[in-house]
Amino acid sequence: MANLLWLAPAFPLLGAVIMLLLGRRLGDPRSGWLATLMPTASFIVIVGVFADLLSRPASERQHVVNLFAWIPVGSLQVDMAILADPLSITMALFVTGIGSLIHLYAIGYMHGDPKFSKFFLYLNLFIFSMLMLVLGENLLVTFLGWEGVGACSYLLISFWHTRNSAAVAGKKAFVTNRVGDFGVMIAMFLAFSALGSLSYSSINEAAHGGTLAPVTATAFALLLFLGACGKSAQLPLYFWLPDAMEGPTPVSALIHAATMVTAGVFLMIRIAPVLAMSYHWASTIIAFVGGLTALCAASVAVTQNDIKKVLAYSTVSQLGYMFMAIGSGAYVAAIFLMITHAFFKALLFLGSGSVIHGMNHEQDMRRMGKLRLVMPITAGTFIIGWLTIAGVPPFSGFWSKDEILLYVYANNRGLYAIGLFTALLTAYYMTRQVIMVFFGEAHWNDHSNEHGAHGDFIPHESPRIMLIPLVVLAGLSALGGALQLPFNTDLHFLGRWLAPVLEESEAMHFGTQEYQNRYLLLGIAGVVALVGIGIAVAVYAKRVIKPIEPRLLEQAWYYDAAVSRVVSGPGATAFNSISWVDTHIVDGAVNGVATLVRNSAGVTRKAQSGFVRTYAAVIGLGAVLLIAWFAWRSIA
Amino acid sequence: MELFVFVCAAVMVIVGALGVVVRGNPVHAALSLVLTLFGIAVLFVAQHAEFLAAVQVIVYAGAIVVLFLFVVMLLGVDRAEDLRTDSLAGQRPLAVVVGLGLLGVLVAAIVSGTDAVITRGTGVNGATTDSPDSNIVQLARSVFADYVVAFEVTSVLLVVAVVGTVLLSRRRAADVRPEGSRPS
Amino acid sequence: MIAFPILTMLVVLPALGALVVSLISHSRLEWVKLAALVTSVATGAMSVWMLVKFPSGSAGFEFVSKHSWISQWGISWHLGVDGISLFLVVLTGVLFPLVIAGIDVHHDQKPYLAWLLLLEAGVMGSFLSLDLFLFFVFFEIVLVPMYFLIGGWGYERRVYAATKFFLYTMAGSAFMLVGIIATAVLARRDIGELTFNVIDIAEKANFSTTTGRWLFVAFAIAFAVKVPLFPLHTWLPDAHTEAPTGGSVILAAVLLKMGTYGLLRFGIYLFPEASVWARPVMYTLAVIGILYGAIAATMQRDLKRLVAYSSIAHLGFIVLGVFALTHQSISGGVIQMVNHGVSTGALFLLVGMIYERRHTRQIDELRGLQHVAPIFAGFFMVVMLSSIGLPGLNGFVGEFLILIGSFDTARWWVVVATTGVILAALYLLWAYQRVFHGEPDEANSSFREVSMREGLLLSVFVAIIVFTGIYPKPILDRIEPSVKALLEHVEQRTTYRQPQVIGEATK
Amino acid sequence: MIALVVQPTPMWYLLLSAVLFVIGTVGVLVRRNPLVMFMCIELMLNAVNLTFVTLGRQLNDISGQTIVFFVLVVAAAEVVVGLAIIVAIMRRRTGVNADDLAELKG
Amino acid sequence: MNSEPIPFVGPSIQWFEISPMLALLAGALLLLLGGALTPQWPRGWYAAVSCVTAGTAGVLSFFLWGDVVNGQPTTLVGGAIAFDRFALFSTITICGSLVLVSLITNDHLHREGQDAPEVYGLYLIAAIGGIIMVSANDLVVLFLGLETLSLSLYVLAASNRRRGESEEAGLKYFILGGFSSAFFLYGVALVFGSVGTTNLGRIAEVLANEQTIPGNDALLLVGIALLLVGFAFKVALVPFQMWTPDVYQGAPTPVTAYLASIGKVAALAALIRVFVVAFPSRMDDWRPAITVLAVLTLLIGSVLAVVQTNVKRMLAYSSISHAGFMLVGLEAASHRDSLELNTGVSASLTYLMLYSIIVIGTFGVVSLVAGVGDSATSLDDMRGLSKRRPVLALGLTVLLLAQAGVPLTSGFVAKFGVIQSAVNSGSYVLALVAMVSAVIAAFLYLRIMVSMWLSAPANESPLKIPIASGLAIAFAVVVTLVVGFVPGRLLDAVRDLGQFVS
Repeated sequence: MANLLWLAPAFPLLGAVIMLLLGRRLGDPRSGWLATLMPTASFIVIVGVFADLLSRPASERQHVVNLFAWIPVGSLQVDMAILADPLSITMALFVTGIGSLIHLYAIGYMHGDPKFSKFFLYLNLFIFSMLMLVLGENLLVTFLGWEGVGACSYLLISFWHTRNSAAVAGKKAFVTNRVGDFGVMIAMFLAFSALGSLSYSSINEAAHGGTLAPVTATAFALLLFLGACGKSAQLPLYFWLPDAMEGPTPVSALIHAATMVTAGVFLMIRIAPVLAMSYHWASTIIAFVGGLTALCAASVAVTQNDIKKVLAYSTVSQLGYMFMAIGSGAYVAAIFLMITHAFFKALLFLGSGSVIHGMNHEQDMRRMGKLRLVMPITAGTFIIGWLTIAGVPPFSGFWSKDEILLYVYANNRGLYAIGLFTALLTAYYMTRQVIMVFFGEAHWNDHSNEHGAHGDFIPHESPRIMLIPLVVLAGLSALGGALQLPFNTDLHFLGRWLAPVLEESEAMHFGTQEYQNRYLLLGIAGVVALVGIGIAVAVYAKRVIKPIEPRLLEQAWYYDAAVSRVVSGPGATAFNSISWVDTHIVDGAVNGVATLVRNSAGVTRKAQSGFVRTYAAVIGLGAVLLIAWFAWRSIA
Repeated sequence: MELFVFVCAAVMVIVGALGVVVRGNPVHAALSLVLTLFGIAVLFVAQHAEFLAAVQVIVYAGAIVVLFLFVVMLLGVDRAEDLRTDSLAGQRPLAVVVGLGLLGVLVAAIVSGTDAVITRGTGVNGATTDSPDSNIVQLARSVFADYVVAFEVTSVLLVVAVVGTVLLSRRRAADVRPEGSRPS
Repeated sequence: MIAFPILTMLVVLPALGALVVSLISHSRLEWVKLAALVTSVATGAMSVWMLVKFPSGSAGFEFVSKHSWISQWGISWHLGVDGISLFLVVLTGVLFPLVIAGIDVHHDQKPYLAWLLLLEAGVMGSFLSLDLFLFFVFFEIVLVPMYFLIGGWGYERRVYAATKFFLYTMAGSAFMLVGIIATAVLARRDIGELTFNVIDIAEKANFSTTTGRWLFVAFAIAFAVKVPLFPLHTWLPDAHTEAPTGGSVILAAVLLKMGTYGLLRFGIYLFPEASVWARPVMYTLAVIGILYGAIAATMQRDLKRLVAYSSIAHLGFIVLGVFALTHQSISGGVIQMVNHGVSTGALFLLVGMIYERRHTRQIDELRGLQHVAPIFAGFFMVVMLSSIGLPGLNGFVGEFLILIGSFDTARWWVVVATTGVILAALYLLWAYQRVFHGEPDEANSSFREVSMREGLLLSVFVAIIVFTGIYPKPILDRIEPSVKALLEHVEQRTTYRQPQVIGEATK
Repeated sequence: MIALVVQPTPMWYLLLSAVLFVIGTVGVLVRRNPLVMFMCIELMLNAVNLTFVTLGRQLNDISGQTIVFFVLVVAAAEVVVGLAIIVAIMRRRTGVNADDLAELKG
Repeated sequence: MNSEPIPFVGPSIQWFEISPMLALLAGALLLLLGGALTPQWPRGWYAAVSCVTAGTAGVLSFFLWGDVVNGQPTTLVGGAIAFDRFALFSTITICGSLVLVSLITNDHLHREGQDAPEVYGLYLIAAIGGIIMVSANDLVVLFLGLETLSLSLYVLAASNRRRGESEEAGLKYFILGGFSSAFFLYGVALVFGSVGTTNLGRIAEVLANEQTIPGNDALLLVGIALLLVGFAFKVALVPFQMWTPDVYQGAPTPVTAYLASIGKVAALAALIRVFVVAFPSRMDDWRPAITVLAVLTLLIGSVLAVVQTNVKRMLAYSSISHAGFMLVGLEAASHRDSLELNTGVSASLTYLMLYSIIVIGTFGVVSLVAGVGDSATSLDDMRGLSKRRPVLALGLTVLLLAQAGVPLTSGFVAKFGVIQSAVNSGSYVLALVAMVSAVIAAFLYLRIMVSMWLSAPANESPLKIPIASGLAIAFAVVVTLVVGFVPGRLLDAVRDLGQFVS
């Protein structure tokens, strides 16, 4: 079965090709259905492979499908090979699974859009790239997917490119990612020059076998982390993600919440052994970057009014959590959160999408409220998602977040504090959002004249096709915690499943003192969540406390502004000056030579006065000089 | 004795030459040229080149200068040219530089080199002074033996002179003649 | 060596075609077109056939044809193809028919086609010749048709651009001519006779260090102008911008490669020691070119100029790879020559189409083209992504090989050069956004979608782009042996050794 | 008296001719009337003639004189041609001098 | 008369060996006498006679060439005339050029309505002068040949009486020419004085057999300098070139062609012969001078050419820089090594030959464009030639590219040879300077091409090509291309031009 793994990426690719060739002919819903079929098919394939792997003993749960030699030159032998092991399969499972759901949802959401089929073309292409990314057997194949998803996200963010903001956001996303890719590429070069290979197996073996010098390992890990920062929107490269919300909501759900943005996390986990090999401060850096990102993003989310912006920042902060976990050696936990996050964040985005859809593309939460009455299912599922992300037991978010906090606690108390506070904020702003959208009183018609819907406009529930995914995802987010329950190691399903890949690198804590008082930590986490919710309720529902929404946070710490100021200010000046140099100095020199020739000619030709006596004089002069030279030779 | 001759002739030559250069009126210039030519002729005689002296006088003084004068008269360009100033800026200084420079190098070369001539000169051809033949006979031998080609070429040269003059002094009518029609 | 002198035909046929074209009377323009098309297609077909026949894995020169030409100077009509020149020849052979078929000029089609064919002959010759003199002849001959193509069918400042191109390149080759002669003359001592045969000189002659370096410099200047290498690049933007579309395509696709090819074939092959010695300079210039070209491109207002500057950046990569002297980097350089030819050629084609429709190349006069011409935009997008170096498209393969290969020999240069990848994304995407995104104003709303012919033309390019990106192995297999041989040649004659990968064992 | 003891050496003649030559050169440079410039050229030729004769005598070589003989012919021919040209021009524009003929320049 | 006169024995004259000159002389006399005694001949007959004569002379020298190649170089008529490959090659060049020039002259004279036997007569006589110069083995003979050539050229330059420029050119050329030949003659005198003979071979012997004492050489070297001045003037080397542009522009276009081809060949060949044959022992003294002159000539020639607006003037300057190239060959020959001497001399002479053919063709086109009155020679008059007469434009393009030294033209072969000889003798700098100047000069050819091809026609009137000129131009173009493609034969022929008689 595992040999058929190649079918998994093949299906979406096929779908993309079909879309490209006769997408228009297929037309509105049909192309959508076809497109939805593809990821579903690959999902089935993956499940098959999953079963196959399960059926094997843990040590042999690894299968490489070598498609063909991709770039073979001398000692560099890069194959187009994909790898089935617990990690990649886990990723592939939820990528395809959620992917299919979102495709389904999109059929409804994108209904009537002139570029309907093109949208699904991009989506399928994305699924393909994402699968290449997670299934890749070597860095280069992963990089192929890595860049592929980047391109797709670019295409999808700027899908409604006639909106200038969308176009700009797309470009921004791509270029920012490129900065990260710089790191990835250098990392690849480093790997090749150190190990002569790019395949994960040899890299990780080298890490285990100690043939990899710690310094190299550190450099390698940090370079990849730079790439991860780009893809997974971590400081300092996070600012593209909020803008990415310009894309259609399904895109935000699929790419900028569930799958693509977690690629960075995945990559770090892929090379976990190397990270383990490298100096300890490398991990610390990663952990702190994650922590800070989580904190900042959460703090910003507190003040946002755009329903999707809030979710975007929360995504950033959740990703920060994951990196915090990685930095603390909690790889399983990171994956755990990644999965649950995929569930609930997709849920939330789709929910918000449903809201937006129902509100005729209104995204400002201040014009919502009371929607639970008109769109009950959306509201219900959204609330589940809210509880999950807020970390309310027994929803999955609680367990995953808690496991991370456990490791972080063991790793570094300061980080733990940050983590807790972030959790508090998370609960707070999510509650705020839920209240503003679904409770309180309705502001649907406040100066709604700005956009089409005039008079007393009633939002409507979305079509069933959009609601089904919501329900499914709600279920998953509610129960996802079951994958890894902390009570005893038998319940660590995920952990055991991933063990073949990760156990050497995992920072084991069973039996340690922190592990002993894990229940205490559990309690704290739960309390913090509830506190956060409580405050929010007090502020936005009961209005007993005045909301604090400082401009600083609304503007996201002015970070984005500062960056663009630098780019358009000194950056542009520098570039301009260089191109000025090109035209005026480098090329100026060239034309200068020409002018020089002309001018010197102009001067010289003055002697060519036309007066025969001048000519005679010059001849005489020349004669004198010649004779003088010869006379001198005769004497010397 | 030869000294005396040399000095007189040299004076004639120099004076005449200067005259050519400084006398504004072409006619006077031509006459001073005659003076120089005579001086040269004298110097020829002083160096046992009697035949050349004769030719010098006849050809140059007799023919060439007369030709000059004839042209001057023909064209009526005997107006004196004003030599106090030179219309071309910097021409005079340039001339001085060239003149002095040339003089300098030539004199230097001659002074330092003449002895070499003596060391080298071991009468390649028949001797001039202590030869049985008279100057003219030796000349004839040389012309028709060693320099017969040159001699023939001079004849061509003269043809050129003639033809050239003919070509240049064609009736100007020929120039305005329309294409194709036959010349007069 | 096979009976049929295919290489000679590759050179002669286009020349004959040019002759025929120029002889057909003005009244029969369609015949003119036909004749041009036939000859170019035939040439292309032959080049492809040669590619098919080319024994993969052969390191030496194939299909060699050698006839004494000017025996007095030891000059012979000596053609041969190896892995390094193979794909450049094929590229030339394939590109010209496409250009002839795909792009029409509006006046004087006859001379235009004649010059174009003559150009093809010249380019073929310079890629094929194994005789220094012969190479120089073709190298120079190319200038004439290109001069007339730019000057005769170009845009506003065409005469300036054409003259600049001609003189600049000629100035470069002035040095090379002296270099070539000196090489032959000095090699005579070792070889015993005066010969311009590249192989003999490379194998038998051993120049003293200083001599070798001087000669190398003489060659390098000429090629640096042709490549073009910073700071000798300024003829390129003008020439590219003012040239007619077909001209720019050819210029970018094949003419520039004559420089990098020359560096490889004559610079490194003839003067290994000198090229090892010159590496730091070459690296630096190449890297400067990469960043500088990219930055300058970012700031261009003229779309065509932008593409031109991007060429400077791309060729910087190639030079870097060529001089990094590792298996991967040189192979990457060679394949990148082809890739750049395809993708930049396609870009110029697209820009030309834009100009055809809108009669402007100013970026700020173009808006929202994707809205009115999505297919056109799609083509542009693919080509652009390949030029950005997206994995899975051809641009990436070359760049990646170059960089990964150079990492050991030119580590920090590579690190800097890699930032060029970011910049590439910057300037191209920015331009794309400004030109294709947004709401089209009325001037642009009438923008015509690609016609059938244009579509076919572009699909060929896209096909090559995608194929090379996904499955470059067949190409690499043919390039590799020659590169290997070249590197062995270098290592035999110098103290330079290729870096050995430590981790080889673990693999 | 001195005249009888001191003999003029060839060098004297050579120097004299050199001076003559230089005078001729300067003349060409300073005179504007083509005829006179031409006379100055004749001066130069004569200077050369003198040199020839002197050197020929010095070398006991008659050919010195022979050459002068040819030079005379050359001079004559030159004069004829030269005067023809001058006449041709003067006919067209009377009293023109060398400086007036400067249409061709640059 | 104190004794018996010694019986006179004249030198033996090898009539057949000097037959080319005799043929030309005969032709000249036929033209002059016939022309003078009979009424105007029908159109083209004068030219025909001149062509036939020149052709005959050329053919004769071809026969002689065979003798020389098989035998040893000798001297004729008492050592006055050299009979070697060098002389014959130049003779052939001169005769060939003469044919071409006569052809283009024919049409020119008919346009001007000035068809006259004297012109052709002077052509032939001047050619005799040229041949004498290139084969003279004696300074005096050389001087007389030079005067013959020059005097004819003075007259020819002034011969178009309709154009004031023509007369001005004539006068300038005449005065400066006389001036410079005075210098030359002085040089002859000093050399004669310091060596005791004017025969090149003997000079070489004398100088070779005695080691030089410092200071002793003064007269000799100054003599050489003065000779160089005279030659430099005739060849138009900077700074003795100043007459060239004016005369080239002023003279009737065919005469300009004559100046640029035969005039240059004669002067430069003579220069090479004199210096290489007579003064090899003083190479170290005159090589630097030659180098400096070459550099100046190359650079100033091409630089000044760039800014001109009159085509004839442009070509004048370009001919100057070409002269520089030829000097590079001489410089290469001035290194003590027979091989280099050979290659250098051969290169220069080959260059001369190929250049003369190219330049005659070029001026042929120019004179056609110049039209009646020989006046339309400005750059603007060339505009749109490609429209008026594409064939002509194409031909001119080929010739210009050849002058620019583009491969597959004879011009490239010529340049290549010269540069090769320079590199052979290790004068890389000079080679580089030459190439650079070639690049600068290329700009001017491009300018002409631009106005021919890329600018709108000044006047649309289609240009008709007369047969004679057409022939000449076609021949020039064909030779340019053929030599460019297969120079082998030529290179075989010129291999040993450096084997002088001595």
